[in-house]
Amino acid sequence: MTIPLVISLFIYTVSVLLLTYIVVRGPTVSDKVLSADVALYTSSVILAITGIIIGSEAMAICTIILVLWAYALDLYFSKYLERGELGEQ
Amino acid sequence: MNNELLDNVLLTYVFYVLVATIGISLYGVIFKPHLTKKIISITIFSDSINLLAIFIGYKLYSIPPELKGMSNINEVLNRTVDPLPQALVLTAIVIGLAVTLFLIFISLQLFRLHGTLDLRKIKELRE
Amino acid sequence: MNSEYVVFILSLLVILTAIINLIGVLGFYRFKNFYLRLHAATVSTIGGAFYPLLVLSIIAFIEKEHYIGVSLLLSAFLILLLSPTGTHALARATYRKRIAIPEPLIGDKIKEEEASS
Amino acid sequence: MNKKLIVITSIVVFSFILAVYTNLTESLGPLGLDTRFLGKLYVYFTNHEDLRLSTASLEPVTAIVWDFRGLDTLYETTVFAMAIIAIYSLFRIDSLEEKGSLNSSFTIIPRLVTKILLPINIAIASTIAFHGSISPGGGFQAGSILAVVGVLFVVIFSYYALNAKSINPHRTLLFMSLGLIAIVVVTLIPLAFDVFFDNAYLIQNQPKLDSAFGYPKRVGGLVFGGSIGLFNIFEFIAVSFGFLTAFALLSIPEHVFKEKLRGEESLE
Repeated sequence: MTIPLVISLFIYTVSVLLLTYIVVRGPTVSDKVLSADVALYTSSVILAITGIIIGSEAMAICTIILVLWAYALDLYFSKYLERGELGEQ
Repeated sequence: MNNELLDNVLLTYVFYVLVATIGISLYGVIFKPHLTKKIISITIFSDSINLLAIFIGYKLYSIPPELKGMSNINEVLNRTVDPLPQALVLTAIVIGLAVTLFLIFISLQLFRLHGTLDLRKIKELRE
Repeated sequence: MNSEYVVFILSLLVILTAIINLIGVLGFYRFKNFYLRLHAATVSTIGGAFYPLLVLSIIAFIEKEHYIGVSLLLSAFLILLLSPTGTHALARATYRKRIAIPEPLIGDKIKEEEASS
Repeated sequence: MNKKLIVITSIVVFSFILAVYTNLTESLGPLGLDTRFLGKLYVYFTNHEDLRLSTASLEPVTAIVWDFRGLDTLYETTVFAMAIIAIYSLFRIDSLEEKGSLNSSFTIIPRLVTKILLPINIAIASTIAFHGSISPGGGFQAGSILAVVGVLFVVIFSYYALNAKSINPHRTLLFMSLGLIAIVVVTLIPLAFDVFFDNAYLIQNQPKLDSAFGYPKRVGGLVFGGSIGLFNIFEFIAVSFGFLTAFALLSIPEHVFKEKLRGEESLE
């Protein structure tokens, strides 16, 4: 069970590194936010695989937190683009 | 190179990379003129320090300090990591968060007062 | 049936989803503009993050770690719910601020709505 | 060649050479080979078979934070509360009540999904808070999850909508203080028992052999964790309302502050 999970852990790490390059460079600012979003979802999968391998419950909870904050990042950025401020209508 | 020596080299490599990260973030805190970049550097600095503290408690081929899945307590005691640095870091993360929050609000107020966060321009404005 | 073989086959499926995720990430480099990259992001999140979390939660249930299994199932459900919504809001804001130009444009519903209202 | 790339590459290569060198000459000592005695002691007493000697929590990190180091997280949460109070005094405004409509710039999809998400989010946060006695940092994690609710509500609707639900920084600061006071009260109840009965210890879950009073370690076969369970629940309340205060202050519209700052300048 462990060996295929470790292999998939490596593949996921490679894709997070590739996404980090887009986050730094990305042509437009929307691309940066989109790739940061995908990187957060992917790293939640990395946390889940690590939690399964070492049997830790705290890591499984952290996946939920990462997903929620990725969604908050999306909404915050699109509100900032449209209105220029957080609290306005 | 046998397996244990390779693991030790990788562990020590992480240690030196952390030291280098701390140096780079200190450079950012001191020399970058923009306040937001200073705050980002402080965040990276505190996170690297926390990781270094976790790293001190780490032991090669170890398990989390729980009884779950183990037969008796002696097996856990032989293979566990040190739980004390983890508890200290749990405290340090929250205090770092409080400091970051306070710095962000102060810089927001400064932005509303002066219209910029560049320290060189703020210095010109004050004169 | 022995449960170890089931877990092994399920963890092979996780490798498959990891490859799907990598293909989606390569799409970020290959596609030309933002609206086309949304497709790559969908491949990466649904194929590369929703399905492995589902498979991993099944593995956790087989190994009788119920707390991990429930929390992974919950986060898989949240990804299924939240990822398309966030991408929708992001794409709409990007279009209305004209940050990226939609290159192969067939129809434009947003412009029609704004013209009618 | 790019100058930054050269610097980063040289740092990576140099630290790798340094790592190989220190391991071949063994000049850094035995790194990562042994656990300290104090750490082993903590793990031993956390998992002790005798219930009077073990801590109530099954997790050593939680036991250290709340018991062995003497209410460490209370002081840490107090530092967080001090930061929130400092922000509150920095952003002081007399009348924060501004009525507004529930209009939103978003389409129906994010509004509906966020409305579905809010009860799920509160359920997740309270689950983690009640589970906090056997997972490290339970109360703080739960508070930071519940803070997402505040952010999403402000972003989807507006600050005025938050006011229409009668949530403003004055009230959230009050609830944060109540949470902190509740932690102190939970600590002081055994001391009050000590006045009337024998030998009640101030921090209940530390190793103790003879005491007349203690919080229950197990409720109906489930691990409750003595005072740690109560502490985590009240810390959850304090941290989540602290975050809500910060986000509510952050989302006050900018023109309010601009008018206020300009008014002060004209007075001087």
